[in-house]
Amino acid sequence: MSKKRLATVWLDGCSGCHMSLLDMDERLLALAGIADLVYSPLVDTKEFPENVDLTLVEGAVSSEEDLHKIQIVRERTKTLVSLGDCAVTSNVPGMRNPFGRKAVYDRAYRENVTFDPGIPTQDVPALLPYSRPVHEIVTVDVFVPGCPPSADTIFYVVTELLEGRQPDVSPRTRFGS
Amino acid sequence: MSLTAAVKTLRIDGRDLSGRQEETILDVARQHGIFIPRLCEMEGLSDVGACRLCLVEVKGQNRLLPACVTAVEEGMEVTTNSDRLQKYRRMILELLFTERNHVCAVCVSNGHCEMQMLAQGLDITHVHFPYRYPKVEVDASHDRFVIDHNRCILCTRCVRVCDEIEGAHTWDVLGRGIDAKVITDLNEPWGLSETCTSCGKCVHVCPTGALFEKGRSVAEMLKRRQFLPYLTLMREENE
Amino acid sequence: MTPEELEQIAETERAAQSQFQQRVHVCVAAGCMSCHSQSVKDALDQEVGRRGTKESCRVKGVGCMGLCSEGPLVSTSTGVLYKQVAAGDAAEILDSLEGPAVARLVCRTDVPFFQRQQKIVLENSGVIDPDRIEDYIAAEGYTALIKALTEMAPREVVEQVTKSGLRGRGGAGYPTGLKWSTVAKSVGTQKYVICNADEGDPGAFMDRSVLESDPHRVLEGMLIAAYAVGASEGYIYVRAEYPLAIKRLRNAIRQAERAGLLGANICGTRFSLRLDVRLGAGAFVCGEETALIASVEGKRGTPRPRPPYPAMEGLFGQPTLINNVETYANIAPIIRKGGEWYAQIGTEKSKGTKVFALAGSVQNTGLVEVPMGISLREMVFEIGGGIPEGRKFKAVQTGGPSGGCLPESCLDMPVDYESLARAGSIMGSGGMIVMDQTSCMVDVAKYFMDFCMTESCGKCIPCRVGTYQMHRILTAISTMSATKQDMSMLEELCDLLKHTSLCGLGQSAPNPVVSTLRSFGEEYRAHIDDHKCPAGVCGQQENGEQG
Amino acid sequence: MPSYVSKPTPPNQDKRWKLVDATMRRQGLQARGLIETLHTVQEAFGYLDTPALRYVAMSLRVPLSRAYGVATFYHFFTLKPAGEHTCVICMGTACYIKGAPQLLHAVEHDLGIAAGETTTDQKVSLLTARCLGSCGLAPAVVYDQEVAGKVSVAALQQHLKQWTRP
Repeated sequence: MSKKRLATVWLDGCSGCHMSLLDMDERLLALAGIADLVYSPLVDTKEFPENVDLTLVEGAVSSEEDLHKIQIVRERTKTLVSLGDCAVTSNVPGMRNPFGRKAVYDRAYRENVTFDPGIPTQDVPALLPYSRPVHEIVTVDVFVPGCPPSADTIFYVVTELLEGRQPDVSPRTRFGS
Repeated sequence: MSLTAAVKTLRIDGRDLSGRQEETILDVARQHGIFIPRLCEMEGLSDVGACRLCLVEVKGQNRLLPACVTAVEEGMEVTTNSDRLQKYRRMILELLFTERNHVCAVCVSNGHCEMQMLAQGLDITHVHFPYRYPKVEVDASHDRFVIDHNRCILCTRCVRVCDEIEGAHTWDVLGRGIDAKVITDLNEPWGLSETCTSCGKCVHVCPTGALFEKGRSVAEMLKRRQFLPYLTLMREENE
Repeated sequence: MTPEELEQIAETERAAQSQFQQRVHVCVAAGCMSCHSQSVKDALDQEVGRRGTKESCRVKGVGCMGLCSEGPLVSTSTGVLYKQVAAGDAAEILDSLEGPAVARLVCRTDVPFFQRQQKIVLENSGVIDPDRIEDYIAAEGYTALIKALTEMAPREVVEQVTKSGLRGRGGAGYPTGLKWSTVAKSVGTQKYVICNADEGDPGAFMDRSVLESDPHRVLEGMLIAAYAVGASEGYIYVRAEYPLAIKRLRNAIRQAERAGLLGANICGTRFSLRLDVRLGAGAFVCGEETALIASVEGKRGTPRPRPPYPAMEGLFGQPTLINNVETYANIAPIIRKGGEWYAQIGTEKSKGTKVFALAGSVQNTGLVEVPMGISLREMVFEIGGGIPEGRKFKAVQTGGPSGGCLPESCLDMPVDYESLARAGSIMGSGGMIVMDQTSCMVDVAKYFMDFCMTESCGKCIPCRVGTYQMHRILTAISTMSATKQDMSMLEELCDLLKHTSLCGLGQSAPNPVVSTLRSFGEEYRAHIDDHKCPAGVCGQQENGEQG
Repeated sequence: MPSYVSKPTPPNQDKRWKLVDATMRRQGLQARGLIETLHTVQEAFGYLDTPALRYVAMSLRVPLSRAYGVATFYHFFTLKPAGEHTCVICMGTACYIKGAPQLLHAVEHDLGIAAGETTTDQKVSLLTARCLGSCGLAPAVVYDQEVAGKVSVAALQQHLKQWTRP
């Protein structure tokens, strides 16, 4: 059996889910035995590759860049996993939603800035009106809530999926866990 | 009335059980360790039948009945946990999650929230309805307590405990529909309330992190509810 | 008041009325009042005064004559009905009492709109002066009450109502006799009768019209009901939005009290009834009986789970009978003529007549009373006179926000409780709105969902949040931004609200969506798949962002 | 009333409180008379403000929060003073399908306020009604107390111009 192609994506999140992923410690080696990590903030690939078997998405969809990225990821991925509360519920990134995009820009680039205040138009991707959970943008196959989901949970979910089984997530994690 | 007439035998989830005639399906289920989800009901407070999570199927009835207010009847056959009921309960909880801004990760009740636990128990791993993201306020004007309307689910336990147990009726509900919210007195800041006795009962019956004590960490903000059955019992004794 | 005294008043009034050789009736119900019928009546009065014919010509303000769209309406003792009368027409109309009719104002009455009607509830509407109890008494008013009090035991009254087959006219169609007998059998320290006049369906104005045109008829019905069930206190819960109805009702209560027909020891019997008006304050949910009770008690009008039913534990925890205006208005004739007489009218399961407020895209809009079982086609195309401006019929909406939209294929269906329910709508309180090709069914569904969302009391979660979510989806569809997932979510929510909401408002809130999905599914698909509104009503999305 | 609670006194000397007191007495100074009393207050003063709610609540011995809950549950009650003129657009079904949304849109545009609001100069309040029961005359509008039937956008705009003219 050839090795599965695994990817992880980091959208609007704190990277805590990726930290938790790394917390698998020596089990990462076991994982490496059954899958190749073909794209991740942890590896040095620039372009999201084609034919990915399993992608873990951390973070909410908050900017134009996130939106663009997740659409490509969805196109090129067989099984898409929303990993962690930001991807599943929009969580902390979504806390700006009640206030509107303009309030966020003003606070970040005007009110709290003394030198040359102003909203950047270059280099920083524009915010979307709302920060939204991944499944409101593209179809998601598996949801793993948690802030962050534990390394045990992630290991369990990934191995189950790589071995072609549907993981039973609820007993292992929940919103805010 | 004879003793036998006051006892009803019924079947819940295939188990033959009995209850006194003034008891509800939920009472009898609880006594026998059968779990029926609910968020508005609380032992010791009046029942309002509002959250609709405790709806059960009763044989011969074509509508679903709220277990918290349906009295037991002789020969009743109750199902508390069908696929259909689970589906409805999941949807109702999901709707609650979309209504306000429930961010479990940063909530003081994370890990001991009734709504969070129910969601996990019902296998809710995500909310498929879109979130509403309303702008609602946090009132921290009281010197000991805070109400965060982002986390309020309008179960009205605070309203009932304040009225029925404390006797102050500081809380009530403003407006209606999706715009409803709980208020103190004439919709004034809680800290300025002239009727609040600062007893904290509302805080401890609140199923979520909407009402909490200031200065408590997540691990400390456990809701203590022993007072409710105690007070109820003592009052019954003295009546 | 004894039967003899009542007869005496009737005789005197009839004699007084017969002195006038000429009579002119001007509609002073709200419809015509809003086209200035009061100034028409004033002008007629003035003209009669100027001519010095006060002794022979009587100008009388009367209740609704039905054809509201052609108001102000005036009828004369020569049997002519005039439409769109202005104050300046007074002299000509008075001239016509002794000559040819004023041709340009004549409203034909030999048309189905008038000919197909059968009036029981509205028999006095447009005939008597709603502000005078004598006029009501002269039209056999209060004879049913006297008959019940002097000749019938309460049980016999309930029997006649049961025999009549009358069903609740508020919408659900619960058998009235059964309700009465439950309250009669219930035990309490005090029983109440309540009249639900909180006519909340948008597009319905039957109850308002009855209260404005014949308020004593409703009081008499309540009196008979109170006698039958053993109640001694009652409330009429009226919308505050109906000032004229409230005024006439209060006036009628005063008159009845003065005449000894209301109050303590009515007609010298041991039966007493105190009636009071309670004003609604703009909450549709108060049409639901437990919510209405809460409102009469001075509380937020939120419903509570039933049982216990109000018939056992209602107002202030006591047995309470709640019926709506039209139901009570049917009682006096039933007692006067017997339940069997009433049961001959209508269909097997839906007896009697029903008042409908016909509105929307039809030639003749207004109030009509027809026997149950008449077909929708007759209602729309004969009585209603068809669709104006050569447009094409699309649907007829019955039952307001709890009802549904019935398509052309339903036109030959009889109008009765069961048939309407089978077709996915309900009888409701009697609003009937006709829609043509220029109405978009998605937009109509959104309109009703907006109504339900705003009127949801917020107590139970499915209705409070579910109506919001459904409204969001319908808005997305009407702005061409909905997806197929939205459609399946919409259907899921219809199912959820129907089966899990606490009260009728939430349980029936999906009806307008379900019925339009069933009959006009292609319109929904056109919005979603082709981003087109076939009726040309819905626009493109405006970029909605907060803050 | 126990001696340790003083009898509530009206918020001010206004004679209209006598009307309110009369309604409350007619209701036996009981909590059940709350809604009737609020109707009287609104009829007399045009709206319900906090001092009025407090006075009524204390007089009828209704908890303050309950009085506020009732006043905000019913849309007929308003907690803000209305403008000099009120324009009510009927949103009943018959009016809706005969163009009430266009009427509302035009007024909202002309006055720069949404339904339920009053212009900043306090001249005009814009309201919508669930159904005036004037379905035969759809679409219907109430200018101050007067109902007008079969109203066109132009006629409505004309009427508003008279009100807003400085």
